Amino acid sequence: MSGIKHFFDVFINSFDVFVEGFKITIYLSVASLLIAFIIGLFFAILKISNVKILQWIADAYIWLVRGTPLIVQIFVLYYGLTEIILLDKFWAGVAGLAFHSGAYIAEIIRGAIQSIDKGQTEAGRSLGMTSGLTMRRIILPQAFRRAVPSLGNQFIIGIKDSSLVSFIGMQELFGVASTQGSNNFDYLPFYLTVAVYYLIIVLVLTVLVNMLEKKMAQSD
Amino acid sequence: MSGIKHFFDVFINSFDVFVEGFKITIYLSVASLLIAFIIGLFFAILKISNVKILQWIADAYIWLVRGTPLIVQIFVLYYGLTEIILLDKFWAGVAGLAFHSGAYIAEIIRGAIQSIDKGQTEAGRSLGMTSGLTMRRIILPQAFRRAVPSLGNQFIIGIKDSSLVSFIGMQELFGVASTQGSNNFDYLPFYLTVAVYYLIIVLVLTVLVNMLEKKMAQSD
Amino acid sequence: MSEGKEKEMIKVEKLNKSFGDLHVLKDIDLKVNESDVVVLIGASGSGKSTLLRCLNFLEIKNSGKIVIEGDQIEQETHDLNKVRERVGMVFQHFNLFPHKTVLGNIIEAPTQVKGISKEQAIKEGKLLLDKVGLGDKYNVYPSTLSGGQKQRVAIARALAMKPDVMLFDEPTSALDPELVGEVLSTMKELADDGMTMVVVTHEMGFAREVGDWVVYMHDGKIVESGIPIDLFDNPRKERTKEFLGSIL
Amino acid sequence: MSEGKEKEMIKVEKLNKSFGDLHVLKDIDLKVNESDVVVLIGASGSGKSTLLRCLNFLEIKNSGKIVIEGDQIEQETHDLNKVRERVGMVFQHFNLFPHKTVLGNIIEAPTQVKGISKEQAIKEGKLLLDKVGLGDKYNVYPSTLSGGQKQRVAIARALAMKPDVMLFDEPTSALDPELVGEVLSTMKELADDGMTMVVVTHEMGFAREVGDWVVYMHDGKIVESGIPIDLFDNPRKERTKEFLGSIL
Amino acid sequence: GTDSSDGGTDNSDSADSGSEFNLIEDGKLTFAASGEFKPFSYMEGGEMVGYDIAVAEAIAEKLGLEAVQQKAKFSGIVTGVKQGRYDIAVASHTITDKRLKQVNFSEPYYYSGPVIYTRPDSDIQSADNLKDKEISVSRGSTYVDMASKYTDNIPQVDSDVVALQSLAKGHHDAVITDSITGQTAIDNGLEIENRGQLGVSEQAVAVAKENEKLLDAVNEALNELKESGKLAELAREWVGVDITQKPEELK
Ligand SMILES: Nc1ncnc2c1ncn2[C@@H]1O[C@H](COP(=O)(O)OP(=O)(O)OP(=O)(O)O)[C@@H](O)[C@H]1O
Ligand SMILES: Nc1ncnc2c1ncn2[C@@H]1O[C@H](COP(=O)(O)OP(=O)(O)OP(=O)(O)O)[C@@H](O)[C@H]1O
Ligand SMILES: [Mg+2]
Ligand SMILES: [Mg+2]
Repeated sequence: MSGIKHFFDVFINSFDVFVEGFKITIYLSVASLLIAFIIGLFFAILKISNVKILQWIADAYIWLVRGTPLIVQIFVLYYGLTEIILLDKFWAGVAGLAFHSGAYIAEIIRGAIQSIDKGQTEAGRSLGMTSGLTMRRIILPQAFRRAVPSLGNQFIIGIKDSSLVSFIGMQELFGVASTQGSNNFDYLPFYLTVAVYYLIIVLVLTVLVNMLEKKMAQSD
Repeated sequence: MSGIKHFFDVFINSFDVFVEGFKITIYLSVASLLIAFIIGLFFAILKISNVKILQWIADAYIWLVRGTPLIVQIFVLYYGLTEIILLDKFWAGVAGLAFHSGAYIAEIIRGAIQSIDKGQTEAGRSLGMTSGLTMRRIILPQAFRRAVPSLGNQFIIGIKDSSLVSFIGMQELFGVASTQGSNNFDYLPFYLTVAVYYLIIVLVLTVLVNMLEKKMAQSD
Repeated sequence: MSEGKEKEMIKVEKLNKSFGDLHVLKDIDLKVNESDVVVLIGASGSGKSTLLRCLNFLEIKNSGKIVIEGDQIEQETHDLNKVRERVGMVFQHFNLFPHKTVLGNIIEAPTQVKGISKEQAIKEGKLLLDKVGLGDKYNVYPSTLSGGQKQRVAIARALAMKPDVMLFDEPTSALDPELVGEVLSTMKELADDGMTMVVVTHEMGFAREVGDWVVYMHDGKIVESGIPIDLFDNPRKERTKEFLGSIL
Repeated sequence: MSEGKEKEMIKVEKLNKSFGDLHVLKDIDLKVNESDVVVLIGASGSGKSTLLRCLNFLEIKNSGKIVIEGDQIEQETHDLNKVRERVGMVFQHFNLFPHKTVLGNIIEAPTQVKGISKEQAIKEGKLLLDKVGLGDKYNVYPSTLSGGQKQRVAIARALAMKPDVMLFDEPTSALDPELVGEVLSTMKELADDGMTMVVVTHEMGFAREVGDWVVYMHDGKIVESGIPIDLFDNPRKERTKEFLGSIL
Repeated sequence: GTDSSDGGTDNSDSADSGSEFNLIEDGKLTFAASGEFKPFSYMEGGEMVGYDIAVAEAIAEKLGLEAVQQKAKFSGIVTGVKQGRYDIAVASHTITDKRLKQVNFSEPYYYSGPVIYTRPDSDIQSADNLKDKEISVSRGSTYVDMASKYTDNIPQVDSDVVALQSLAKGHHDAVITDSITGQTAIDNGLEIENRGQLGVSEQAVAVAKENEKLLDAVNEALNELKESGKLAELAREWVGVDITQKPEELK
């Protein structure tokens, strides 16, 4: 019982610091997912291109990401990129998360593109549209609609994954929980508190994705 | 160039310590995935049961796991479980990983069970088999075959996820890389080395899953 | 459904069944004597399958009586699994177990439900496969069989439980036309051996030749029934005439 | 394909096309004059669609000549996208863009490819929709249309690019029978307006009434061609007779 | 190195304070600390505070630079200094030979010592009982080497407080960490006990090897802070006692 009261005390008293962490989690997630989306789109298009070498590049990238843990990717980028460019930890974190999610998003988009009926491409081409224009105006808009549920799911995963950036020192939600736990020599209530914040974010995003799905279903 | 030579030196010289970490990664993964499989099967059956309250329990569990980052789950279980049962860090890690993968495996198994034609259940029941016997002898064997690709994928994710247990002090592959990097004040080559180990594990598992899939396809 | 002192295998009285608001079976009365072959006909949606499934308790009736070999079966008082052992069923889509060989399909229920030894079940199973003309196929998986072969295995599988009655729900309508014959002749042999059968089918030739009694259903009710020659050649009801006109 | 000094819209000479080892079009020769309606008939797999798709460069020929309005079109020397603007195509499965309204489908290519202003494209698009009898449907999404309506929108969409030739690949075979008429009559109007058309169809009534020239293909070759009345009523080749016998 | 500035810009460079140190950002002293080592560094309102931080800020002030703090995992800080990610580390680093191969250290800015902590009910009474026990320590700390004298079973975590917290929750047999951090944990209610000090340690500021000018400047600043009594004042403010005096054993 006292444990529960203690948890509520912690939850309420730590509101201000967690709001700071919450903001950083959101910045991290939004920035990394936007970049991941562009990376994913790029590699999806490489994969469906008919150029073998481009397909190999995309395959290699996806294989690397799927074959190694995110935490390794983040650390390699954080320590490894210093040879090329010294990213601060926010952008190193964004780069690591985007690099990671990008591969999964590439697979989602590729799947969605390939699920669009070939007749759509043929209709576009037969009207004199170039293959690029057909892709951009006809195929991709349909593919994105179809990909909304999977993309939404991947975005939720991306937000949760951003917690690992705390290990390169970011004070996002999980980082705040860790330092608060350390300050107070008492981790459990802070980790429970941060779990509640994540649950809320995921819940809100789930509802948004469902709404988007419904809205898009209307025109189909 | 010297960077590459340095990496190879590290890779070769650190072989012995990484083999120790490799073993622990395998023990962790196998133990947690076996338990996760049982948890997943259990909650999958709760979800397809016709008992509302059991379905709610399963939904709540899956919602909790999908709504919070794995690292939060590991820390909460690590600190929180001590109130109930004192697990050493290996078993605390196994518990955290199994708790996490269990929810995803539950969804995979539920999906596979529901994809089996209703006629199979009816055939079993019409022969006088009880619903439990029909589930065990007729539905589950077919569902598992169908779930092999997704389960394989989830197992690969599970192995990569085991890297997070290093944060509660396990010297598995990633923990070894961190410690070595810190001892030698030189992280990058150790993180690259550990990436290679993970790539090998994932590659081997991918091949095994593909072989299993092919073997199972023969009788269908 | 010839009257007399023959043993009543199935007796149905005032059977009603609804799915939600949809009243699918309405006051059905039916008797099936031992060794009779009763053929159910009727348009799609008239409730034939539902009636069959109620007889096998795959669907649970809302009201009315179902008496199997003298026992009035109620969900509350009977172990329905035990009852189902006595009533075999053959489905339109075969529903063979794809992960088991032909013999595996056949011995599954005898060994698992009746507790018969595996050797014994295999021995009996092989005899049954011989009987349906598939003695050489015992070790293959269902996916390698033709539709007609699958359905004959399904019949053997049901027979392996030594049921007293066999229910057939459109056993030939998922088959290519050239494969219908082999299944119907297996069913005819079964009838000749004295098996009690209730058959939903659109094969009027079979109904005429093998059926002892034909029941015409429409909209959840039994409109008319009689021996094949009467019902087919001299239907009394206008609806029956119409239906026969549409399918013959 | 009446001879004379009329303008040659399409001339095909010794056209060959293979998919891997499969030789699908074999030395095809074909001429289509301005305002002609050429009907392609033949069994499934005979290469009708492939020929049509070669004319629109959705498939690239292996050898032979394709001359469109006097230009010999080669992948190396021509921008095929530009050529496709002049050759409209209507598909069996409509292939409307589901994420755009009816009007959005129609103005897509004129605005994006030809760079016509949106206002202008909308004005012309609405006129075309009136012409195919769907003037009131401009603002709905394709999913709300019947098959016949979809195909008429597809025709309007192709016409919006002001092509010189229209190709139709079985435009009515995905339609419920009662919807075929509305599409055929739209096509007939188009022919009456003087549009040059190549039509793959099994609608012999249309071929007879609207066709100027009928081409019968078999196994990648043109077996026989002629004006409809000759080809249908007095086929010279045995194969043509057989084919006509099987479909009429 | 300082030879990077060419003649043409020499004047303007030296006018800009701190440019001779080749800093990451001109005019700013970027320093790293872990933020999870109360009372030396910990988070308060999104910023690190504590004795380490106060010392770093005092040094920066002496050098006429603006202090910029960087929170980092303890185990990565020395590497970060080496790689040029931070100008200096004021993160309670104990001077060790191993670390001296990677970076230079200033004069110590405080003195402390590693202590064995256990749960109150533990039968470990001193270092003599540590053999083959499970001893958790912070990854990359000097305590790793210390613990390895007694056992191979050394779970390494990312902060001393994680180790202490785990200990209190029932994990591990013992934790080796700094006496002041351990005492602070006890003051904060952690149920653990001190079972003996394992020695004395000197904590100093880490500076990259190439940056000798910066090292000299830091030493000069520390000396001034010591002589003016400012350092002792900071220690009393954050730690409660003066830990800036060299203990007897080391003299
Ligand atoms: N499980 C169910 N839930 C709801 N309605 C059902 C269910 N099963 C059958 N029905 C409905 O009950 C009615 C009778 O169905 P039934 O399958 O018994 O007809 P049938 O005579 O076998 O037709 P068919 O020749 O098409 O097999 C139909 O309207 C059907 O839609
Ligand atoms: N993209 C392709 N790749 C390989 N083979 C193809 C391809 N397109 C068509 N074919 C083959 O070429 C042959 C001719 O096909 P085509 O579609 O032109 O026939 P068709 O006369 O239009 O038949 P249908 O009346 O069925 O539409 C067929 O054997 C077909 O399988
Ligand atoms: Mg039925
Ligand atoms: Mg075709």
